[in-house]
Amino acid sequence: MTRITMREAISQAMWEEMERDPDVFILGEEVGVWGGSYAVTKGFYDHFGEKRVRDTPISESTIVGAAIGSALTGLRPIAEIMTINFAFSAMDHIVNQAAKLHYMFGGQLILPLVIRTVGGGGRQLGATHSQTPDAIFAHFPGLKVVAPGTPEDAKGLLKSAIRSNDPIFFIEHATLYQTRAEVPDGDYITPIGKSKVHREGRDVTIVTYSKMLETSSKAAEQLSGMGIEAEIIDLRTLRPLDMEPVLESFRKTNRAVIVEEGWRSYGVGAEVTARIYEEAFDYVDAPIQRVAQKEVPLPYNRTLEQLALPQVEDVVQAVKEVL
Amino acid sequence: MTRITMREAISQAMWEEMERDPDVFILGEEVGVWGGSYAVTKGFYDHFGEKRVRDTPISESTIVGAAIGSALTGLRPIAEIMTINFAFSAMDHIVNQAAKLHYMFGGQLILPLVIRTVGGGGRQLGATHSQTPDAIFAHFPGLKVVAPGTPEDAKGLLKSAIRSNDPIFFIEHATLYQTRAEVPDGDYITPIGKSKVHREGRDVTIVTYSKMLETSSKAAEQLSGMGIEAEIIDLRTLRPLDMEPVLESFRKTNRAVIVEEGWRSYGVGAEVTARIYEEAFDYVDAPIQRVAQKEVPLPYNRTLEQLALPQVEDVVQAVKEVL
Amino acid sequence: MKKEEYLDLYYQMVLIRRVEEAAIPLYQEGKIGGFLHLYIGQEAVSTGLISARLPQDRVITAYRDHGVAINCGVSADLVMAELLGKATGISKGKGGSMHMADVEKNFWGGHAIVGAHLPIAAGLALGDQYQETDGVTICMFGDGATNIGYFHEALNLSKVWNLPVLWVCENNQYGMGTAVDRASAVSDIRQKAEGYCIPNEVVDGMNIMKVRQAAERILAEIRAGKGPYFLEIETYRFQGHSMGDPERYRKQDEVKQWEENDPIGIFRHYLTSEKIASAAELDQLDQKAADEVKAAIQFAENSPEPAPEELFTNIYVDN
Amino acid sequence: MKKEEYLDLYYQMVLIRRVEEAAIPLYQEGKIGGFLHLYIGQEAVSTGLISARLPQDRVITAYRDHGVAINCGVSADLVMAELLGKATGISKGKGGSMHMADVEKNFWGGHAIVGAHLPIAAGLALGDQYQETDGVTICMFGDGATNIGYFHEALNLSKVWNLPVLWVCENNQYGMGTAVDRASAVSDIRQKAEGYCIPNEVVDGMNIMKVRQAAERILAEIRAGKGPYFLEIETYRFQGHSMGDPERYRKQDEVKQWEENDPIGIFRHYLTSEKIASAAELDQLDQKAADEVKAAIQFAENSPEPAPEELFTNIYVDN
Ligand SMILES: Cc1ncc(C[n+]2csc(CCOP(=O)(O)OP(=O)(O)O)c2C)c(N)n1
Ligand SMILES: Cc1ncc(C[n+]2csc(CCOP(=O)(O)OP(=O)(O)O)c2C)c(N)n1
Ligand SMILES: [Mg+2]
Ligand SMILES: [Mg+2]
Repeated sequence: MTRITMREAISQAMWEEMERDPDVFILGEEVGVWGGSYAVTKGFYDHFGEKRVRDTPISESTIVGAAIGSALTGLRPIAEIMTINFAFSAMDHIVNQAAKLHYMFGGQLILPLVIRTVGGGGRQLGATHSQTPDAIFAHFPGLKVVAPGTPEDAKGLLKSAIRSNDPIFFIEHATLYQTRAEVPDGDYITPIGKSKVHREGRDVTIVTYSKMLETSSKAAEQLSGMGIEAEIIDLRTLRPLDMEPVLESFRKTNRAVIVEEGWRSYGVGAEVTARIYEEAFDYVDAPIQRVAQKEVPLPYNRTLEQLALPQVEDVVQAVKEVL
Repeated sequence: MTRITMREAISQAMWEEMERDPDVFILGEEVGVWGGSYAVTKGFYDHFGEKRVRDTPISESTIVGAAIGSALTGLRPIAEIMTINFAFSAMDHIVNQAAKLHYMFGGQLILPLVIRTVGGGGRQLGATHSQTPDAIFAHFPGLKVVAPGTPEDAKGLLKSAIRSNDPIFFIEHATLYQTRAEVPDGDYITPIGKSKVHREGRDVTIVTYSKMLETSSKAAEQLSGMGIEAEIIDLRTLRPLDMEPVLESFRKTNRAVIVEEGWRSYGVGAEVTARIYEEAFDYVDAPIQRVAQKEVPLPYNRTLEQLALPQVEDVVQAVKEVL
Repeated sequence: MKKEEYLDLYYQMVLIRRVEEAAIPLYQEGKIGGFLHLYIGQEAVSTGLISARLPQDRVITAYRDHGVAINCGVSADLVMAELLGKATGISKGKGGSMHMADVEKNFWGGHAIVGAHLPIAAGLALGDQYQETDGVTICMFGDGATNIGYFHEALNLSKVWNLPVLWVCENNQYGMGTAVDRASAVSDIRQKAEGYCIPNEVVDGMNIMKVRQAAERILAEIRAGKGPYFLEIETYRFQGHSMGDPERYRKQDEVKQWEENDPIGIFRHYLTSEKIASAAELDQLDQKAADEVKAAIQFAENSPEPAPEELFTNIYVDN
Repeated sequence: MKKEEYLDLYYQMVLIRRVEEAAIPLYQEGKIGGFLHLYIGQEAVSTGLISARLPQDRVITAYRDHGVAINCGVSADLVMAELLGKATGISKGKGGSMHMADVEKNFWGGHAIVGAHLPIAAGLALGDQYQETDGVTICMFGDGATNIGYFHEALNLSKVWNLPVLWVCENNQYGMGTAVDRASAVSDIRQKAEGYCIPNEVVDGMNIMKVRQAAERILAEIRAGKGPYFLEIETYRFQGHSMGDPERYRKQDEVKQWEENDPIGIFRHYLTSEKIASAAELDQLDQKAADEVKAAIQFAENSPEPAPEELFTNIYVDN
């Protein structure tokens, strides 16, 4: 095991897969000469050359569209959409093309395609640049949506995604890039579509993913100090959504809090909540709580922004309410 | 009261508002000379002229963008996006611009804007042309999302929308245009953001909207024959979501089925389900059921398509399960 | 060109025409559902173009795709079965009229979101460039499609990356009911290519030989590494935009005038007047096409519906 | 132009420069958050342009908007307060650096999604056309923005509808780290306008008088009903794309060369050599600008944070 940052983990995943398979290449804005606007592809351009690390015009639809087309020819593109906020500018190609071509042509078209992007608020970027709209991408069958919360998972899941033959929407979080943790040495992959117990506990089940895994973990530490042991389930993949570890935990704790960074209404928490009730109704001891972003376009001012974003205390509070 | 179709109701709403206010105008593909691809604006071009009924190029982003801009100058544009499937091609302008400009500039920018569009499956149009992704638009604070299920509501809600100073995403349903029902005579408006009891009943609460109101009503008739009286709540607006009538009904029936045409995961039913549990936990007598579309890109073949779409029998079945 | 080649071109055009004429009553009977966009009047375009391609050249088009499918080598049987939504259809009944593809024939669909396939076409061409094949991607789209942003982004990228792609605008004068100059800043669509420094020309799409010759020449240039090329092809659709078009936007006179320039009639005249084929030979081909279509309908009607389990296949490759 | 006008132009440019220079340490201290895109080097562009507008002319731009705001008449106080996220900021602290607007001053923002404001600008111009005012919309954007589909759709619509809009591309040679010709099929951005039959020209953006004169002439033409116009303005940003740009994509030599063409220096030289103003007069203005910025920082620092309730205001107009 080696301790590395999330940024390094993601970078390593791509580097290793590009070394392994000459059909893997990267395209996107500022991925080359600049080294990635979040420095994730730093050094790639010099090492792999401009054929495999392709700076594109500011043309989100065509970044995804060209990735789709080249994937159809058997290549394995990694398309970077600089932030998830710009994915709306490629929405049709993501949800109407990538998600549907395989099915619509009776299985003939195969798209081994990864769309990497980064979401999240908390950096005072204002309403258009701070979103966590993960749920809306997860609404579309045909797409797989992955959102890792740890360096280990980020690396393993991204490697899985690159090797997968399905279109995968891979969401990173801007404020996690510096997060450091142990990562297995050597080549490993983490299966897509599997939730995971991140922390064991007996009193309450916290279901979360991505950045909120960190927030929830901090809350769990605080709670532990109060004698409350929270079990944390990291969804890791939003579609297909693996409820098994969630249900298993819930059947034990009978109480759950769902924590997401995005807006509450029509968000991830709604789906997880509904499924727990559907699949473990007899185990419910208290109303399941959701912790989520306040339903406003995220403001620039730091205090207001932090008020809108889910905080450790919100998680602690919600846990107390379900107990 | 007069019996008219949904198409006529929507058409009348626009016609009357255009007569009433010279600042109201329509722009979109084929709204003019053609008369609307669903014939909703038939006769408008001849009557109001090309200044107020504006055919546009195939440029979805710019249809919405230009509507936003003209709204900022004080006009009241009704932008038609031919179908909701093409709204993905205007996604940024809908969720990143229309939904945010008012907030982001501290309330300075005002957007009296209606985006009319039409969704729904069941016409064998294939995966890219048959979607009901209403929930994803409802995820964004700053936008209001309206989806009427009856001619009366369609007319009253559209008139409200045109008079409103907020950006409104107004979703019609392609297979409802021929639906005929009584509509009040003369000018009336129906408030946005209010759910409504569509049918009274004591045994179970069915929560639904748009096309599924029709499906649910048929189910209720069947159930009535079996001695089961379903109360149907029509959401009518997805954001802001008015839970009051839902909760009131639920506190009486203690059982609920949520019926939507779109995909189940991260859909409307998830949100409504989560809220009922959150706000009426003590009244729950049985697990709330969701009826929704099978999670596949909708196929062309009629039999497969119908298998994927929620049917009357699915609603009946779900109601039986909650009883 | 050898005589058989001429006859083959003629046959393809007639076959497309007959397939679509047969589709009309099937649509009216409700055996074909959804939208049905006919190519009648435009057959010379795709027949001419695609006949000039090499097997490694990819073809991609919009929803007006029956003819293109047939030109790419998809049999009338499989086209008809897809129209009827049968399991034997080229897209297993899942795609329908607008979504036919045959990867083995290097035909990449049939795309129903206007202009959205242009970025995909750029990607196909990138695939060939990356893999150092000498394949060219032929991407067809309508005049209306040149107004959407996808067009702009794809053309720009193709030039910046010098991609081997032939952009083909089928200017049939209308996007649905909107005449070109009511929707486009320039009426000569090829002028748009100037904004990307992409070489371009316009060709008469009612004359298959002209299309064919232009395509041969241009494909060779692209294959030689000269980068993207833009071809505007002037044509006309004799039928409405799709079934049930009220056609309020054009005069019957105009339609008649264009119909007198029927691409099949023009080619037939060319073949006979140039003594390449006799009227009798062509009549025989007409008959053969009629028979093939009859057989195709029978094949389609007798084919099974997709099994209900098919609803859940092909969502993902990896499970 | 009267002397005061010249001096005013000079003052505006210097004020913008000083405001942004003052913002750098405030950013480094963490008092300004988010992204901060400086306009340093480009001041002649918006100062020249906007000084030529009439009050009924609307202005809209991208995220590099501090200078534009000031040219539109927003005070340094309100710009600085917005940068610091204060309740007194021009957008009440909700917008930040990228999202400033002042509707009273006919300044419509500050837009951070590249190119997305171009369709909105078309709509602003449509509003004026519809209401039969003689206002013109001035829409500014970068070279990089000309590659996104929004650009294409907006330009096309503006020509089809003959909208009163002046499209202004500030070609500062890079979109983030990507040089124009690595992202755009044409290096002369103005050539793109040819694809829409929109009259166009290029002007030197380091020379405010040239910008000003071109803008005056063109605005009058548009106002007279001649429809959209495309102006490419050659300029350069002296700072990185935003704070923290590693600037691996350009050589320091190149930056230096451009810096020698400082638009403020050039204008200063012009004013003194043409004897329009003395060095002492200009020094006085420099001092005045420095004072105004100092006061603005004080105003901003002393201003209150938005009240917590502000989080929930301005989501909707009607409740
Ligand atoms: C993005 C998008 N907008 C609108 C439509 C609806 N639509 C289908 S075909 C069409 C007209 C296209 O015209 P053109 O590109 O000229 O092709 P033609 O039908 O003439 O072959 C329109 C508006 C669509 N399918 N996709
Ligand atoms: C749709 C979209 N894609 C990407 C970005 C990220 N981004 C912000 S500025 C920028 C470069 C824009 O360059 P240009 O238009 O030349 O303007 P300049 O910064 O040079 O003034 C990019 C890629 C964005 N904000 N929006
Ligand atoms: Mg056309
Ligand atoms: Mg630039």
